Amino acid sequence: QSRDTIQIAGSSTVLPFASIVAEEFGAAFPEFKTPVVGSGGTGGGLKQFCEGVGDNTIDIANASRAIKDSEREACTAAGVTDIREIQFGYDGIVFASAASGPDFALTPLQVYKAIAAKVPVDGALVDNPYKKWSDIDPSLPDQDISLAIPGTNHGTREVFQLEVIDAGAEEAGLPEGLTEEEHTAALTTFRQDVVVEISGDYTETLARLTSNPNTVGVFGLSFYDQNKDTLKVATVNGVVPSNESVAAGEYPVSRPLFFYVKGQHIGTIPGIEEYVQFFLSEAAAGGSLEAAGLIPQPEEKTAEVLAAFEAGAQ
Amino acid sequence: MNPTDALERPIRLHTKDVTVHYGAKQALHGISIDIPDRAVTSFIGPSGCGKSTFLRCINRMNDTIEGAKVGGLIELDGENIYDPSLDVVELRARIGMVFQKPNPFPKSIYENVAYGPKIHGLARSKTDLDEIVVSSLRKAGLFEEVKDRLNEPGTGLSGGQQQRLCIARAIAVSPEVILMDEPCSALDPIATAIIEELIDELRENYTIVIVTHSMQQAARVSQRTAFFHLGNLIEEGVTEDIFTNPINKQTQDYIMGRIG
Amino acid sequence: MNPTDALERPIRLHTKDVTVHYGAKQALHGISIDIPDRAVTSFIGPSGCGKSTFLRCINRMNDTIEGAKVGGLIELDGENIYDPSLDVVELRARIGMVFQKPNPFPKSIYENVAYGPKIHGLARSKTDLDEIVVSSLRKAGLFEEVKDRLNEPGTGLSGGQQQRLCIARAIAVSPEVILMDEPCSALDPIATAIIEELIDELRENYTIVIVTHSMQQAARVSQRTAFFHLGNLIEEGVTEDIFTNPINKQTQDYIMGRIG
Amino acid sequence: MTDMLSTTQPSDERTRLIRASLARRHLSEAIFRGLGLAAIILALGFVALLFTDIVRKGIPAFTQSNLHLSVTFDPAVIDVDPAPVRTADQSEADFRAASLKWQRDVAMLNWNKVIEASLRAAAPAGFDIDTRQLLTIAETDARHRVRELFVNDPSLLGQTVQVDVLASANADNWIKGNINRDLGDAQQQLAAPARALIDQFEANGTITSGFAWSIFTNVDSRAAPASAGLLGAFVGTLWMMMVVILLAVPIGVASAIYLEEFAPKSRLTDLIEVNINNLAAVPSIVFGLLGAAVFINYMHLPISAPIVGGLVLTLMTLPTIIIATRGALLGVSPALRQAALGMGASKTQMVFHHVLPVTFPSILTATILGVAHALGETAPLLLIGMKAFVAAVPATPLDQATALPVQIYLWQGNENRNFFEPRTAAAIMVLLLVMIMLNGVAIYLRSKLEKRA
Amino acid sequence: MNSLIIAGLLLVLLGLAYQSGWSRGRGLATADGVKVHSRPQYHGSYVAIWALLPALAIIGLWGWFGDGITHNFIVSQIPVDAIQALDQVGLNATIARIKALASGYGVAGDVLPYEQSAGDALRSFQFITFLIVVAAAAVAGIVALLYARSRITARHRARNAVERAINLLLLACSGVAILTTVGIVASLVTEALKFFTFINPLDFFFGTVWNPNNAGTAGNWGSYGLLPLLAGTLMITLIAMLVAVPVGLMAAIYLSQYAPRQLRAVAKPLIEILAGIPTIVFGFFALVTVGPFLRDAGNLIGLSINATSALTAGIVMGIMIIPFVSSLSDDILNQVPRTLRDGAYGLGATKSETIRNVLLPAALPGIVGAFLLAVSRAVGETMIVVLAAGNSPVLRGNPFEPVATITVSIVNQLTGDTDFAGPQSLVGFALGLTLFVITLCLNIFALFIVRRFREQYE
Ligand SMILES: Nc1ncnc2c1ncn2[C@@H]1O[C@H](COP(=O)(O)OP(=O)(O)OP(=O)(O)O)[C@@H](O)[C@H]1O
Ligand SMILES: Nc1ncnc2c1ncn2[C@@H]1O[C@H](COP(=O)(O)OP(=O)(O)OP(=O)(O)O)[C@@H](O)[C@H]1O
Ligand SMILES: [Mg+2]
Ligand SMILES: [Mg+2]
Repeated sequence: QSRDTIQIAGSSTVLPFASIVAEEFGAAFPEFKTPVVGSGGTGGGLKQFCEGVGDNTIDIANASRAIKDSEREACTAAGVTDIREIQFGYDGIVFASAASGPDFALTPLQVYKAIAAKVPVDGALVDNPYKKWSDIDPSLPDQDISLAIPGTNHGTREVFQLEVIDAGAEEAGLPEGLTEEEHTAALTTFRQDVVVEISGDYTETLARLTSNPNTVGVFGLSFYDQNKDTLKVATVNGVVPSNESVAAGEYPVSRPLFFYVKGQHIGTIPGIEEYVQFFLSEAAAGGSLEAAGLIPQPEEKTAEVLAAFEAGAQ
Repeated sequence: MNPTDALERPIRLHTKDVTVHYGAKQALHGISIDIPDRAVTSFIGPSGCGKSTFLRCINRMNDTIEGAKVGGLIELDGENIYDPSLDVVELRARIGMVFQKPNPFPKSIYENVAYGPKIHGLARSKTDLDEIVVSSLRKAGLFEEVKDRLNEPGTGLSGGQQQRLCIARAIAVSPEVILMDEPCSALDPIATAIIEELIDELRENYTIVIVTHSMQQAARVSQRTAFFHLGNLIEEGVTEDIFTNPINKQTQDYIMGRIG
Repeated sequence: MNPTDALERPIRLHTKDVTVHYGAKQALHGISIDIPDRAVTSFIGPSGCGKSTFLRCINRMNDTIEGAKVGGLIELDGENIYDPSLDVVELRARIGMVFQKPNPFPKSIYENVAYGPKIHGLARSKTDLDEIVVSSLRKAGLFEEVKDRLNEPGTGLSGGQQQRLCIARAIAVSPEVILMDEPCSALDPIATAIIEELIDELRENYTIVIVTHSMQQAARVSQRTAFFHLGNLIEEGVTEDIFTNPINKQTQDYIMGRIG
Repeated sequence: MTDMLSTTQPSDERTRLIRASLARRHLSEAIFRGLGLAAIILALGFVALLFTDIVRKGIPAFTQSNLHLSVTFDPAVIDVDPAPVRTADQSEADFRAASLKWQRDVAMLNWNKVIEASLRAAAPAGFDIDTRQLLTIAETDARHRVRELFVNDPSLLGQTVQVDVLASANADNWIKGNINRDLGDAQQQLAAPARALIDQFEANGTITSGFAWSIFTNVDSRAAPASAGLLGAFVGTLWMMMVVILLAVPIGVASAIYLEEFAPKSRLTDLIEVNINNLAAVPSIVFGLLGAAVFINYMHLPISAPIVGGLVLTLMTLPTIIIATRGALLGVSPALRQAALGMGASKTQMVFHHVLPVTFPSILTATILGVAHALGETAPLLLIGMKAFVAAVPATPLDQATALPVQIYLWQGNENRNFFEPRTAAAIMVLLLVMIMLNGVAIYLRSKLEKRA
Repeated sequence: MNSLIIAGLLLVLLGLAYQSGWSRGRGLATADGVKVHSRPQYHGSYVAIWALLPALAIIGLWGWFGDGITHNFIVSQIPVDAIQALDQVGLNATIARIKALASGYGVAGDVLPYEQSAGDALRSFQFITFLIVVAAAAVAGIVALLYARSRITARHRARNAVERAINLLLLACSGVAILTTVGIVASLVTEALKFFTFINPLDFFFGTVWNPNNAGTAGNWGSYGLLPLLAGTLMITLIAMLVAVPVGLMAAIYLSQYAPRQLRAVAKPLIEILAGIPTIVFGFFALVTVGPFLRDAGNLIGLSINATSALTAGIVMGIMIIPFVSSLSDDILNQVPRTLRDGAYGLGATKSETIRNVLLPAALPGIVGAFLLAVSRAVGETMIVVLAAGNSPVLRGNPFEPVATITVSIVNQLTGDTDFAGPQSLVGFALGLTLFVITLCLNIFALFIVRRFREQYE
C-alpha cells in the first residue's frame, strides 16, 4: 500500500501555477487526491526530488530553471534515474515603478548603465557617473536612479543577469582585453548606492517601491498584473510586457518554467501521468494558468514535451 | 503502669557511638542509648543540640539530607539498620514518624490513612483497607470527629486534628516504633493535651520516642528521658530521676533554666 | 549618668493609643508611652508581640508596608508625625534607624556613610562631606579599623563592623532619635559587646530606642524598659524596677522565663 | 570631642538645609515616577495599537460578497450519459469504476458555460459583456460547486435551482473599495463592463455581502482566492500541537523530575542544567536547521508533515517545560516530602504519588504557555518544508499540512495584495484569539492554583 | 505494516509478562510466613521489563545492521560480471532499482533479467528475515520472561528493580536535551564543513561582501562575507534594545515599586500578552503599519526612512522584547533583599532615590544578565526581520536603510532557487552555526552573571 497523494515541491515562482493545477486536478479527477505543492525553492525542491525513490520522496520538482548536471548526478547516485523534464510556459519579468510616477521606456543598455559599478566610456571602464535616469538618456525621466532587483537566491536574478545586464553590456561594448575574471566582475558588480537586492519575495520589492517612489523594481509579470493599481510597468525595447508579447517572443526578458517528474513513481503513485497531461492540457489548466499570469508556450512545444514525457526516460 | 516499669522492659532499639556529620560540621558526637519496648522515651535539650538529628538517624531519614553522614551502630531488635542489604523503605514502615508541623497529604482523610497500607500492600481488599483506616483513626482518637467527612481533604482539619491524622497515618502501617519530633510545638494547649493523652494510650502497643523542647511535656508523657547538649548525650534515665535528681551539672543547669 | 536620671529627662517622643493593623489583623492594641530625651529605652517581649511594629511606627517605616494601617497619635517634640502636611522624608532624616541584620549598601564604605548627607544636601562641599563621614565613622567606633579602605565595598566588612557602619550611616545625617531593631541579634558576643558599649556612648547625644529579645541586653544598655505582650504594652518604667520588681503578673512570668 | 562641634550643626541649620533640598528631591521623584508610568502607558499603548490595527485591517475580511444565481442545468451543455445505476449482475468494483468514469466525464464538461448562462440571466437584459469578462465576476470554484451539485443529484438535469457562490476576489475588492474605484481601466483588475455589472448586481440583490464562513470552513486555495480558508492550516496546527503535547510534556516532566529529584549533584547534571538553560535561548530557526538535517535528511520523515513540525517544536518547547517544571518541583514543601518518606514511601513513590499531583497545576500552566508559544512559531517550519500549498485537511500527522502562522506568512506574500492583506489580518485575528484563549486558560489556572495554595 | 506487527507483538509480550509476574507475586502474598518485599504490581512490571528489553534489543540490532546485511545480499545477487561493468554510481543505481523492484515500485526503462531475479530474491529475503527477527524477538522475550519469573521470591526486591528502571527512563528523558544539543551541533557542523570546502572560512568570517552567486553560474560561487549580516544583526539588536531596555526596565520598576495593586494586577498580564504574540504577527504589523508610518513620519521631518529598514524591524522587535525585559527585571528587583530598601528609606531617601541609588546598583549584575538574555533573543529573531528589515545584505551604517540579518539569510538561502549541492544553500548551516555560537556565548555569560547575582543574595 503506497502513498496516494502526489507530492510536489520546488520553485516559488512555479508554486502558484502548480497549486492552481493541483486544485483543479483534485476537483476534476474524483479518483485522485489533490496533490500537495511545497515550496522551498528550485534547489530545495530538486534536493528532495533527488533523495531517492520511494514513498517518502517527492514525485515532482518544480523549477524555474533547468536542472543542472551536478544535480542530475546527485539524483542518479541516489537511484533517481528516470527524470522527465516538462517545460510548460514562461514567466515574464518586468520593470515596474510606482503608479504615480513617470513612465519608463527602458532598454537593457540603459539598465546596464544604471546598474553597473563601472561602465565603459571611450573604451575604458570608469566609475559609473550617472545620477539620474536622464543622465543616461534624455528620453528617460529626470529622476534619481534607484533599482530594486531580485537577490541572488532567486531564479529571477539569473534571467535578469542574462537578458538584461549581459545583453546591455554587450551593447555597451566592454573594452577588449579583459581577463575572464575582470569580465565577470564587470558584469556582476553593481552600484550599491542605487541598487537594492531583494532576497525576500515581490511583496518586499513592492514595499520598497511604496517607501521610495523613485524606485524601479523588478517583478514577475503576474505579480504586476495583480497590483496594477499601485504599479506602472515599463516597456523594454519599446515592447509592453504582456502575455501576448512574451509568448510571441517580442518581449525579451522571460524565462521558461519547468517541472521534473520522477519516472519511477509513475504507476506506483496514482495520478502522476494524469496530472502531467492535465497540466499541459488546453481546456482545464490553460485558462486558469493564463489568468494567473502564466505565459503559454507555443502549442508545438507543448506537444513535443508531452510526447517526450510519454515516451519515457530520456 | 508505673513509670519505672520502663526500666525492666526489653530493649527495642540499641545505639552505639552514633555520630552525624553535616558536611564538615559534626552534629552528633557519639550517642549511645538503649530504648525500651512499649514505653515513651523523650529527648530534651536546648535548640540545636541534635535531638532531631538523632531521631532522624533512627529511621534513616537522614539519608534524604544531602551531605549528612551517619556513623556508629543502630540496631532495631538486634538488626543493624544501616546494613547495606536492608531496604530502607521497609525499615520506615517499621519505624513510623510524626513531624513537628502536622503535614497531612493534600488528599482526603481516608486517602491519608490508607496510603501507607496501600503502598506496603497491607490490605488484601477494599474492606480490609476500610477496616485499617477506621481502626487507625479510632486509635488516634480522631474517628468520631471525622467519620462523616472521610472524603474531605485532610488539610481542612484543625491543627490538632491534623496532627492526630498524622499519627493515625503512622499507626496504619502497624509500625513497631513511632518517632515524634516535637509533635505538639505547633499546637495550642488543648490540642497538646489531647495528643499527650493519646501518646499515653499508644505506649501500650508501640515503642515511642518523642523529641520535645518542653521539660514539662517530657515529664508528663515519658517514662525515660535523655538530655542532649551540643551534640552529646549528657544524661539519660528514668524521667522522674532526671527531673528530680539529675546527676550531671549541665542537666541541672538546663532543668533550672540556666542554660538554653 | 545614673540610670534613674532618665526619668527626669524631658519627653522627646509622645505616643497615645497607637494601633496598627496589617490588613485584617490587628498587631498593636493602643500603645501609649513617652520616651525621654538622651536615654536608651528598650522594648522587650516575646516574639511577635509587636515590638518591631511599634518601632517602625515611630519613623513611619510602616508606610512602606502594603496593607499596614496606623492609628493613634505619635508626636516628636510635640509635632504629630502622622500629620499629612509633614514630609516623611524629612522625618526620617530626624529619626534614624538601624536594623536587625546589618544591611550596608553595595557601595564603598565611604559612600555608605556619605549617602545620607548627600541626598539631604547636608554637605556644602567635598571637604564638608569628608568631615561628616570621618566623624560619623569615628563616633561609631569604626574609623580606626577602616580608615585605610574607605573605598572598599561595605559588604566586605565583618558582621559587627557592618552593623557599626550602619550606625555610622544613621549618625551621619545627625538624627535626633535613633531606632534600633534587635541590632545585635545577628552578631557574635564580642561584636555585641562593642555595639552595646557604642550605644552607651551615643546616648549622650541621641535619643535611642532599642528592641531586643534579650532581657540581659535590655538590662545592660537601657535606662527605661517597656514590656510588650500580644500587641499590648504591659508595663514600662525604669529598667531596674522592671527587672527587679515588676508590677504586672505577665511581666513577672516573662522575666522568670515562664512565658515566651 | 572637638569634631563633634563641627559636624553636629545646630538643629535649625540642619533642618533648613534639608528643607532647601526637599522641593528638588520631590520633583525628581515625580519625574521618575512619571517616567515609569509613561513606560507602562507606552507598553500598553503598543499592545492596544497592535490589536486595534490588526482588528481594523482584519474586520473587513470577515465579510464577503456572495452571488445568488439561478443555475439552469441545461441538457444542451451538460451533455453526458445518465449516471450509471448499479445493476444486479455488476460487481461493486465495476460499479465504482463506471461511476468514476461518469464523474470524470462530468468534470470534463465546460461548466463555465453554466455559470456564464446564469450570470447573463441575472444581468439586465441586453447588457453587453464578453464571456471572459463576465466570468471574472464569479470565483473560479463556482463551476466546481455547480458540478458537485449535479454529481450528487443527477436528476437536476434540465432544472433550475438557486445556488449561492462566492464572488471573485477581484469583485470583492471592487465592492469593498480595496482598489481605488477612481483609477482608470488600465489599472483595474476588472474590465469596465464587469465593474459596471457588479454594481448593478449589487443594486438588484444578486450580490450581497455576508459573513465569510469560508475562512473557517475552507482550505487554502490558489485557484479561487476568495474561497481560501484556514481549516487545513488549523488542523495542521492541531496535529502539531498534539505531537508537542504527547512528546514534550512527558519527556519534559520526566527530565525535570530526574534532574530535580534523582540526579546526584555531579559534573554531568551541572552540564545538563547549563545545557537546558542554553537550549531555552537557542534561536528557533536553529531548531529548524536541526529538523531539516536530522528528521528530514537523516531520518527521512515525510516533508511538510505535522509530525516533523511537531518534533521540531517539541525540541524547542522541551527546555521551557523542563525549567518550569523544575521550578514547580522546587516549590513543593519539604514537609510533604518528609511525610511521604516517613511513611515508608520510596523516593519514586514520593515523587509520583505526592509531589507530582501537587505540582500538576503549575506544570499544566507551564505546558499551556509552552504550547502557546510553539503554536505561534513560524521560522523553523519554513525550513522543514511546511511552507507548502496544501489544499486538503490533513487526516493524520503524517499528511502534508501547513500551520496557522505559516498560512499567515503565505497569505502575506500572496500576489493579490488587495484581497489578501485584509485576509491575512483576519487570519492573524484567529491566531491571536487562540493564543489569548490559551494564555487566558493558563492565567486562570495559575490564579486558581495560587488561591488554593 | 511491519512495524504494526512488531508493535502488536511487543504489546502482547508485555501483557503476558506483566500478568505472569503479577500472579506470581500475588501467590507469594498468600503463602504466609515470610514477609513479602514487593507488591504484585512491582513483580508484574519487573517481569515485563525483563521480557521487553531483549526483544527490543534484537529488533534494535536488526534496525542497526539490517540495512548493511540487505545491501550485501543484493550485491551478492548481482552477477559478478555485471558488478565489474558498473562503477560506484552505477552500482548504487542498480541497487536502488532492485530495491524499487522488490518494493513493487516500477522502474524506468527495461528491466534486466538479473535485476528482476534479484528483485524477487530480495523480496523473499526481506520476508524471511522479517520472520526470523520477529521469531527471535519473541523467543528472547519469552526466555527472559521465564528467567525473571523464576527469580521472584518473597524477599525479591522487585520494587527496587522497577524503580531503578524508572530512574533510567527518567535519565534517558533528560538525555534528550543533551541529544538535542548534540544534534544541533552535529548537523550544523557537518553541513558547515561542507560549505567550508567551497569557501575559505576566512573569507566567510571576515568578508565584507555578501553576494552569493546565482544558481546558474557554477564554479563562480560569489562572495559569502559574514560581516554585512553580522552588522545588520547587531544594528537591529541595538535598536531593539534601545526600545526595550528603557521601556521594559521603567515598566518593571513602576509595576514593582509604585503601581497600586489593582493597576499591577491589570497591567502585568496585559504586558505579558505581548510576549505571547507570535512573531509573525509582529512582522506583519511592522510591514503594513509601523514601516509606512515611519516612512511618512520621516518624510514630514525631511528624513528618508525606508518602510522596511533596520529601524522598523528594530523598533518592532524592541516592542516584542519589552515583556521579556520587564518580567526578568521585575524578578531581579524583587530578589534584592528588603533590608537594603529599608536601609535607604530609614535614612530618609525618597522612593526614586532608593530605587536609583540602592536597588538598581544592587540589582545591576542581574539586570545586565537579563539584558544579555534579551539580546540573544533579539539576535535569533527571524520572522520580524524576514518581513520588515528589507533584506539588504550590504554593509552600511544607516538605520533607515534595509539590512539583512543572519537569521533571514538562513531562510533566504535555504528556501530560494539555490543550488542545493552548492555553497549557496550550505551557507545556511554555516550561518546557523555562527548564530548558535553567538547565542551560546551570550547565554552562558548571561547565566553566569545572573547566577552570581542570585548567590550574592541567597
Ligand atoms: N540539614 C542540615 N545541614 C546542616 N546542618 C544541620 C542540618 N540540620 C541540622 N543541622 C545542624 O545540626 C545541629 C543539630 O540540629 P538539630 O536539628 O538536630 O537540633 P535540635 O536539637 O533538633 O534543635 P531544635 O530544638 O531547634 O529542633 C544544629 O547545629 C543544626 O544547625
Ligand atoms: N508585614 C506584615 N504583614 C502582616 N502581619 C505582620 C507583618 N509584620 C508583622 N506582622 C505581624 O504582626 C505581629 C507583630 O509583629 P512584629 O514583627 O512587630 O513582632 P516582634 O515583636 O518584632 O517579634 P520578633 O521578636 O519576632 O521580631 C506579628 O503577629 C506578626 O506576625
Ligand atoms: Mg529539632
Ligand atoms: Mg521584630
